[in-house]
Amino acid sequence: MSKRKVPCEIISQSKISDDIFSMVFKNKEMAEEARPGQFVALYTADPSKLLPRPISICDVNKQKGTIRLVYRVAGGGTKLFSELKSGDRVEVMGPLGNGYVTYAEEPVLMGGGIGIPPMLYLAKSFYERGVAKGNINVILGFRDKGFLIDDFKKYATVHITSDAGTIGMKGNVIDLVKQENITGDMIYACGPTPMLKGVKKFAFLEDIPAQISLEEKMACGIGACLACVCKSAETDEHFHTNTKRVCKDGPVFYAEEVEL
Amino acid sequence: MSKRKVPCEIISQSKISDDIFSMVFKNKEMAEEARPGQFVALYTADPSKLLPRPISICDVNKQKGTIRLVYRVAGGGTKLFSELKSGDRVEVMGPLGNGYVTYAEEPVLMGGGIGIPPMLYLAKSFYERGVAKGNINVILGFRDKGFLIDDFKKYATVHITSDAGTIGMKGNVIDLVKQENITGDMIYACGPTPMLKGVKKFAFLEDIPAQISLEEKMACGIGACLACVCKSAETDEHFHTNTKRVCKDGPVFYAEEVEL
Amino acid sequence: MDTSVKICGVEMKNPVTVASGTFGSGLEFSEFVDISKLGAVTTKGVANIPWQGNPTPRIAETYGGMMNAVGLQNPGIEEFIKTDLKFLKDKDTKVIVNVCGHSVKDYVEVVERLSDENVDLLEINVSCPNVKEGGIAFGVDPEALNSITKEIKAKAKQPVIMKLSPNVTDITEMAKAAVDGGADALSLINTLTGMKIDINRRCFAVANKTGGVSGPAIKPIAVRMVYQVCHAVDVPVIGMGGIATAEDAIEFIMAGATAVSIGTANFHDPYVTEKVIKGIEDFMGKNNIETLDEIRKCL
Amino acid sequence: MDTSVKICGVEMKNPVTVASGTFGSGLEFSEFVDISKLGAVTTKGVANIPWQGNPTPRIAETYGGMMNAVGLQNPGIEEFIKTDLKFLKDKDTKVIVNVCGHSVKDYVEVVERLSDENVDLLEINVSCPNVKEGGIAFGVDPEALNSITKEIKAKAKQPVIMKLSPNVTDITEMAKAAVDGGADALSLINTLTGMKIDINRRCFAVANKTGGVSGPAIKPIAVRMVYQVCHAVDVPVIGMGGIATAEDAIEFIMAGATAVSIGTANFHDPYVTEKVIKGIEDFMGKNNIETLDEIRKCL
Ligand SMILES: Cc1cc2nc3c(=O)[nH]c(=O)nc-3n(C[C@H](O)[C@H](O)[C@H](O)COP(=O)(O)OP(=O)(O)OC[C@H]3O[C@@H](n4cnc5c(N)ncnc54)[C@H](O)[C@@H]3O)c2cc1C
Ligand SMILES: Cc1cc2nc3c(=O)[nH]c(=O)nc-3n(C[C@H](O)[C@H](O)[C@H](O)COP(=O)(O)OP(=O)(O)OC[C@H]3O[C@@H](n4cnc5c(N)ncnc54)[C@H](O)[C@@H]3O)c2cc1C
Ligand SMILES: Cc1cc2nc3c(=O)[nH]c(=O)nc-3n(C[C@H](O)[C@H](O)[C@H](O)COP(=O)(O)O)c2cc1C
Ligand SMILES: Cc1cc2nc3c(=O)[nH]c(=O)nc-3n(C[C@H](O)[C@H](O)[C@H](O)COP(=O)(O)O)c2cc1C
Ligand code: FES
Ligand code: FES
Repeated sequence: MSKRKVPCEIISQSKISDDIFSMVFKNKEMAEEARPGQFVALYTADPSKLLPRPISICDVNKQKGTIRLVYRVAGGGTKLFSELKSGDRVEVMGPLGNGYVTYAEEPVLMGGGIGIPPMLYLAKSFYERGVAKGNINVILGFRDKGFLIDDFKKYATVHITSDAGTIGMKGNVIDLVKQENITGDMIYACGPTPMLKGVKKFAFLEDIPAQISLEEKMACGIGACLACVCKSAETDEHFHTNTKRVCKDGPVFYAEEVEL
Repeated sequence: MSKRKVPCEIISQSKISDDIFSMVFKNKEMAEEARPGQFVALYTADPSKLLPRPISICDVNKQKGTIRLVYRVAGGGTKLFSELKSGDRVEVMGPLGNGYVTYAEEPVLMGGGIGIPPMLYLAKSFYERGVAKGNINVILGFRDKGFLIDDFKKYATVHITSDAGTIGMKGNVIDLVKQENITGDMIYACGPTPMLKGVKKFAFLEDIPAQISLEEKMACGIGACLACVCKSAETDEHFHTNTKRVCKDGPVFYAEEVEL
Repeated sequence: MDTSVKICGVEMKNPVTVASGTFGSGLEFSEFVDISKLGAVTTKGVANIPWQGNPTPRIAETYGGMMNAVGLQNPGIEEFIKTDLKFLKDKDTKVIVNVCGHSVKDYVEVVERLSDENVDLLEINVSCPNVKEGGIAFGVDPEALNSITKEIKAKAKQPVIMKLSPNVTDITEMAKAAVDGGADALSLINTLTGMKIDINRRCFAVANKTGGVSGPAIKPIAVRMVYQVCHAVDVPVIGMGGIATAEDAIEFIMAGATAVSIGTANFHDPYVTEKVIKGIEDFMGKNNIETLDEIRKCL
Repeated sequence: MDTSVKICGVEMKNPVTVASGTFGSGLEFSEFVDISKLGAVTTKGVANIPWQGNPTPRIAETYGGMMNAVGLQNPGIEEFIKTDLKFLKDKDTKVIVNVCGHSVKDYVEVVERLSDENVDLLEINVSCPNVKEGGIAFGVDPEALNSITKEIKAKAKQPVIMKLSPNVTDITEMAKAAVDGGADALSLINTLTGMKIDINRRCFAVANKTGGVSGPAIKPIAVRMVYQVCHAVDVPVIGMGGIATAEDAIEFIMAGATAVSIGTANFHDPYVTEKVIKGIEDFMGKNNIETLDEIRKCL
């Protein structure tokens, strides 16, 4: 597989919640290759903003050759993306990073906040492989308002929590997993660091393997600049340091591989 | 009159010759105020390019409240302007500078290259004031291909030269004026510095007053930064130096006011 | 909410002034903004006698900024008092006069001449290009800076702000030298020396060969130096270098600046000063900040 | 047309290399560009032993550029030889190894270890942040620079390029110190020290507080320094700082550079090196330039 960075046509763009947008762009090769947990790097059209914005792949339609992203307007770059309309073009590099390892038969997916989108393609991939909906548990943790919930219901058993209790159970994803006694043979998680810390601890105590997806500021996005490292539990065999590159070695790691 | 910088809607954009574009934008107040010889400052949408691009007013439609610009793609900024389409917006500040003093009854207008566009609004203003077409002589000097010629023919007697001889007389505007024995009570000129030097000398020898329009790199466009000065023949009464600001004291000067 | 700040006893109604040389004395920009809304107006550099400035082109655009070699063209102090200070007299804003010179004597002459004028603060530009005596040394040699500061302080009736050049290895050394010399406040940064070549014409983009780089492109360097200086000396600092938004201004204040100047951004948007003032108020409102002291030097 | 250039007897097929630390050793970028098309690959900095680097965030975007405080994370020279040099061995390009250290001894160890390896040139990074012995002094103190250059030259088998820091008052003084110490060539500029504050979180944007600013925003400063150095000393110079287009590269060559490095631009466009090489050829073709000597230092 050779990498690419190319202008891609935007097929659709819509606002799905406060500050949260869903964008679909077309690129046959990327769609073909994309695996759950991977991400793409988007470039703005503003020449004063040089660095790529990493965004997880939320969904893929291999037939149509399209990729869906769901992202929060967090700053100037995502603001610009949200203003693009269908027919416009956006520069995309990808797919990047390693995705989730998906051999589980009873997966437990946990997404928090803007860590929720990548869980969708993951849930779908289990479902399409034939895992029963009842065996795919998805726990979504929102701040207050929900999004993507109906999309998840197509593939999985969905459980909802929110910080404010405005939707689903009041509390966080771990609270819910405990309360509802949800279990499985692999945990998959993406969300803010405090949540991932909770997941790591829970997985350790319950003795369930967990794969978690990390975030870090990136410059190259492909493993060359060492901007985006996280602390690894063991010494990296090449770098001889306790670091791993989120963009290249991750963004998905086994929970025990990394320190949070 | 208070100044303004506002986004203006583009009414039309078209390519009228190699690398030369004609753009019409709408702004009632600017159109109302604009006088021949004045210019506007255009800002690109590219945040890495901060400075305004000064472009002369080529024509004005006071009824419709529109201003026409004709410009050459000279670099990155004008390239971006040329890509704008009707309906798009462009930030414009203006009108700026002092225009031509237009009391002449037998004006001789000389435009060279991309100095031609401002002559159009000037010719029109004489024509609309009632000066006979036969008394408005316009000499246009092109490199090779002509543009705007038909526009000028509506208001004036048009004479054409080109460096290559591909259109009109081979030679420059002064060659033509001499050969055709064109005379008048005021010369109005805009074009490259070598041409303006020729005009100044010719005007001096023929003892005809001349108003010439100068170009200089600008930062503020409104007289505050002293980027755009030209050498003045006499000491400026405020600056106590031999300089005048092209953006504020010009761009039009009497030939004897400035050194070229 | 109170946006006012104090520099050497002079109260500015808000922390926003303009960077010398980018705003004239406000006359031209007063067609766009109400200059009485500014915390202060900082005038273009003025010398004891008129200066011709450099040949053109004097400016060039650079990526995210610009380069200038205006060369401090100015009408001299007498005309400046007659015209510029007269224009500012009835404006409800403070007046900071930026002073330049070829020699210590030149600076002192201007400073003395301003003793009885309506001037609140003096800003001494010691990073002039083309200076004769002492040369650029004033701005990059701590000893020269220390001694010129002393000489100016000995004559100045108004508080003295020394404006520092960023073209130095250690900005804190310069800051200390100025403060040891008696500087009441510091302002920084002036422009970074740069060059641009027109590869098609094979010539320098500005006639002076080199010019000073300013604008958003240099902001991180300015923030770093303001932070370093504010943590090294104990006088008020006016921060500048690439400020174009209220967020930028607040970044300088958090780095330790008491007030901020807006320069190059005026060329991109003549309304920018008012927008920044408004934006600072909005930020304070949204974050329940009563006075800027609460966030100054907060990290 | 001949785009080749010579640095200390080493012929590069074209003047384009990459800036240390932005390209790894080429492995990752080889999925985008054919690295055999580069005049040379300049590797990331390598020390005698593995370095952990700085905590994250290590980078932040700035207007028209970026700031980094990676802290020279590297696997140490042994692993570097095993992996990076092995990868480069069969590539049809020259290899410039960037060397960093905490002390003179560290540098010398690396340089000696590389004696018999497939390395064409050594580039010595003397502007490391967080250096123990000598500190940042290597990069900003002419005497320290002179003496470390001598010590490295005494042991180096390959020609030595000293890489200069731009955070100095007088870059020519540094250049002369390095050349007096025996430097065979110079490269510049390294990053300008900057700072960015996240005003909403009230924290520094990079964990290290300060970082090095790079990218198009700093180009005018880099061009100025390259011009000054090329007119002050008589060794080949590799110019860098914000190069993103062929026009930028040619600007550095006209300023006097023999070769150029592309850094930050790789992050914006992983294909940029090939585009610049192609663009230089186009420019030479259009302007009937036979060799780059014709335009080098042409003004
Ligand atoms: C592997 C990965 C996957 C991600 N997936 C998603 C997703 O699916 N949906 C979503 O909304 N967000 C996602 N993010 C976060 C997203 O990258 C940032 O919100 C985005 O880069 C912000 O850009 P901005 O220009 O709007 O903000 P600004 O703050 O203006 O950005 C300035 C710079 O900081 C970087 N940056 C800012 N925030 C982050 C962050 N949280 N992580 C990494 N870099 C950051 C930007 O890329 C840019 O270089 C992901 C991040 C990573 C690392
Ligand atoms: C009073 C005045 C009126 C003008 N009227 C016209 C006109 O009607 N039609 C037309 O085609 N051109 C006109 N010009 C020239 C026009 O301003 C430049 O061609 C344009 O600014 C180039 O911008 P760019 O971004 O394409 O080029 P770049 O070279 O990329 O511009 C870089 C910087 O240099 C400045 N610059 C470049 N060339 C010139 C120039 N010749 N004069 C002033 N600044 C320049 C730009 O404004 C910008 O700040 C006029 C110039 C002046 C001063
Ligand atoms: C066109 C121009 C003229 C300037 N003239 C002066 C001056 O007369 N005196 C001075 O101390 N600084 C002068 N400066 C420097 C600015 O005051 C300011 O220090 C610098 O531009 C950085 O701020 P900015 O990035 O906001 O422009 C000038 C800057 C520009 C761009
Ligand atoms: C992420 C990053 C890492 C860098 N690492 C090194 C390094 O290891 N050694 C070094 O000498 N310079 C290093 N530099 C500096 C670059 O080599 C170069 O001098 C500087 O970035 C200016 O060039 P640019 O503007 O093209 O990036 C690094 C720069 C960046 C952006
Ligand atoms: S972003 Fe460059 S190594 Fe990950
Ligand atoms: S451009 Fe500022 S004075 Fe003319």
